[in-house]
Amino acid sequence: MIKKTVQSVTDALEGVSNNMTFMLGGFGLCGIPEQAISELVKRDIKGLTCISNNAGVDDFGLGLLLQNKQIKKMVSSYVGENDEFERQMLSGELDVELIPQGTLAERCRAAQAGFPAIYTPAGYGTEVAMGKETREFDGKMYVLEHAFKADFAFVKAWKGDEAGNLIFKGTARNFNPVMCGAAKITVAEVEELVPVGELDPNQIHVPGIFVQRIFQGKNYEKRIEQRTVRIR
Amino acid sequence: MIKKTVQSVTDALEGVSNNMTFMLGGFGLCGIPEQAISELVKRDIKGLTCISNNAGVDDFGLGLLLQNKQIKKMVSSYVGENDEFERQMLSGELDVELIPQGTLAERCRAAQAGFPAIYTPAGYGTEVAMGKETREFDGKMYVLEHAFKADFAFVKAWKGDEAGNLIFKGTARNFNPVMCGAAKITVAEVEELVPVGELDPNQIHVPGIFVQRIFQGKNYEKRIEQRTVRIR
Amino acid sequence: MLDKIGIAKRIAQEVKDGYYVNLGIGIPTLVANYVRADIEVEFQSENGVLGMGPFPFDGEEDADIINAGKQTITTLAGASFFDSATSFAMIRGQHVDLTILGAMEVSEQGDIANWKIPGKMVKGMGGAMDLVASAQNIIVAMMHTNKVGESKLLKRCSLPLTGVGCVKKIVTNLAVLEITAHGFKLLERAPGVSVNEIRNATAGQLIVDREIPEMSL
Amino acid sequence: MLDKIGIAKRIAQEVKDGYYVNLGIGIPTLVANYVRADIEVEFQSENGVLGMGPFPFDGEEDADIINAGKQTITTLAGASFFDSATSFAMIRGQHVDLTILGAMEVSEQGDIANWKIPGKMVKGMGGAMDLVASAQNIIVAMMHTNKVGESKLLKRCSLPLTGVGCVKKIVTNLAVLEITAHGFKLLERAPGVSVNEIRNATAGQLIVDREIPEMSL
Repeated sequence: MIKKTVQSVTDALEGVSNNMTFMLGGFGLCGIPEQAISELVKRDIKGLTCISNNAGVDDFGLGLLLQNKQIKKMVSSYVGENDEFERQMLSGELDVELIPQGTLAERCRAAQAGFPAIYTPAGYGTEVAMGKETREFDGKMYVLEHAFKADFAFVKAWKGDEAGNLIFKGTARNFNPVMCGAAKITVAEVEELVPVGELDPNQIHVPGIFVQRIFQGKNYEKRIEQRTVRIR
Repeated sequence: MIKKTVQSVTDALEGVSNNMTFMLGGFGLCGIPEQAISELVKRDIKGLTCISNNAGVDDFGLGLLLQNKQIKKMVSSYVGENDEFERQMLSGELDVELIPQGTLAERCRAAQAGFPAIYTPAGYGTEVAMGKETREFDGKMYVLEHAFKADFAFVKAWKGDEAGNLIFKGTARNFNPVMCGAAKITVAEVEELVPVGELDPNQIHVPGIFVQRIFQGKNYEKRIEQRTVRIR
Repeated sequence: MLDKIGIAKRIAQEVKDGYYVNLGIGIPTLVANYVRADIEVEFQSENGVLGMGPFPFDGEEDADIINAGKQTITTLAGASFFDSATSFAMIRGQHVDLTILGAMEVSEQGDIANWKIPGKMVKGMGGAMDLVASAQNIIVAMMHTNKVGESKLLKRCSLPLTGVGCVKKIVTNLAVLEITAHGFKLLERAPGVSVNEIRNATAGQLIVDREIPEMSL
Repeated sequence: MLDKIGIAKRIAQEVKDGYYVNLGIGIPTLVANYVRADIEVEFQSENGVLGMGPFPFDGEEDADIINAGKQTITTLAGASFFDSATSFAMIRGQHVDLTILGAMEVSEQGDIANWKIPGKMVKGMGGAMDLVASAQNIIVAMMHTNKVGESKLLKRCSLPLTGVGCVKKIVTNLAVLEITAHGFKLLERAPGVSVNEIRNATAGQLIVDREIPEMSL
């Protein structure tokens, strides 16, 4: 069994450098690679392109990298919860590519699964399709979208084992599985790292072959963005 | 919760008729929809097109439909274990389209996920690509392959619930998940049908939205094709 | 004239037994509260859950279980969680039966704009472009006019589009309308609202080809 | 001259620590038995398992746990099961490091034919076309000549191709060869086999540009 364990987030981020392209899992603040983001802030590398469905909030998630002006370009589907983001975008400091959420997911999966491009109906007839090839199949129009190319994918799972197998919890799964294996190096951080043999092989969400490094994260904040409750 | 349960294989196959196209899960004899196949034999409908990785053996699986001359065309990746198949193919009684296994899987997934076509490197430069569109991306050649269109998908799972959620066991998973939702109607047979709420929502392999009918199968034979053991 | 709850109640009538439904943020979210109790419906949220239930009780929130609006939620028996690719397979593959979403503008061709006001609001399209490009059954929930009284039902959308020719039905505070080859066909009036009021509030082509009944809520 | 086990032993030397390996049916399957015990390797089978172990003990076979050759297998700690789309994502996405498979013919350009003899044997390509089209590292395991003594290392393949320009290395009962821009480059001789014997058994261009060592097994 091929071991993927590294001892710390420091080891896990070996090789990250300026001007790289990263994929980061998570939807809103749910299921984001908190520890990898903290370490990126600490290293202060700049000029990053980040592929992530959202851009965090001002003081958490990718918002921390934005505050620190480490990000050159964001590729996202929804960035509505971050004032600093909006400021940098409107002032032109930050390059932003907004793409449909399903297209974002599938461009990751294409990279993971060795597909060069996909045809999706999303965005046809809108500015998202401008300059892109379009094509009709069975009377419906589709846009050709290309697989992402990234240097690192940072994902966060609930449980993982030393072979790199991952299991997610609830909607914290989201983009994490499709980003695994979609970059040159996939780094997984987990709430609980277990020895091989403890996870049911039938219930692995991401087989370890898609993961190059895995480490046990510490002190997860798991912040809730919209705490919404009903009265008892 | 939307209930998908039907009481018997008879109810489950309501609407099947001559000249339809079916998808059938399974790899070899592992994870095949035994009960649906038996019922199709009983109904004696003819002129079928069957999309299935293999064609069974002479006296089990799809071989039973072949013996009965119900199949007009097979779309498969490997058919080496069936003498009657070879006889019908070489005599021209049976139309056969052989396609790469990964292409078969992905043409199913394309149908499930609303993609009209995919670009795969498999088969480029071979007779599989003859008459098909090819294209270069990043210096590598790909073949355009189209999503399947099928009337029914018959799949077999280990456990399922009344909402149509499915869980598979071992390598009996294979093509079953990618065929769910890839035809107009997906019929799932399960070894164990449980009430909703018994399956962990985190551990569902196929969400019920991809399944139209589910039923409890009986007396599974689960024949082993190549019993291979080592000495103690 | 309807308020937001009224719009949600009217749309809830469009939800049929056995439907898988995706609800957008805003008025659409309210629809879940008014679906008939005697039918079975499952709500899908594109961040990766099928079988959403009500909000959790105070103290029972789970940071790992949210909807597409980032709100804490619960799930019902029979629910499932899945990744984003699978979620959009459900949407793009037309397994979701009904999509209900808000809009800033709708055109008489069924075009919809709801994601961007150039130079002003650029939050992104989220899953909306995938939803409108794929759904066979899209209902728009919105106010008939904007804050300064201008019609949101137009000949052509002025804002960047989310999708083209995709909207089937619109429920506003004033009316229920269907998109046809010839324009907005008026189906129902909100209680106490006249056809003339609707006509005045509709900038696109309005088709009134019969006696228009008042909606029953 | 090597037997099948010898070929498997020599190929096992190509398996490096940390490799994910896909083994075809026949000689390739034997390779697993001869991989060094001090390195970590995982075997993938395209029907949906990673982390294959040895065959089960008699009485412990499970009809639901087989390899791509339809043989009953076991799994090791750290194994995982997955569907066919995920399996070929591993293969097409080049996550599998090494593919070892048999062949009926290989050309000096690295083309391979192993799935069909027109009018005679039509079993199908299974996963072989996906494997050869995607793998960056393909080793062919085969006998140097066929049953009637004809070379299987040709200028051009005569049988329908499985893939073009994809084979990197060939291990036969006679030799280890590498595909280069100019033909089959001879790297090693099997014990007791001369360069001349190899030359006589090779129909395609054979390159011998140095002293050829005997392989050490």
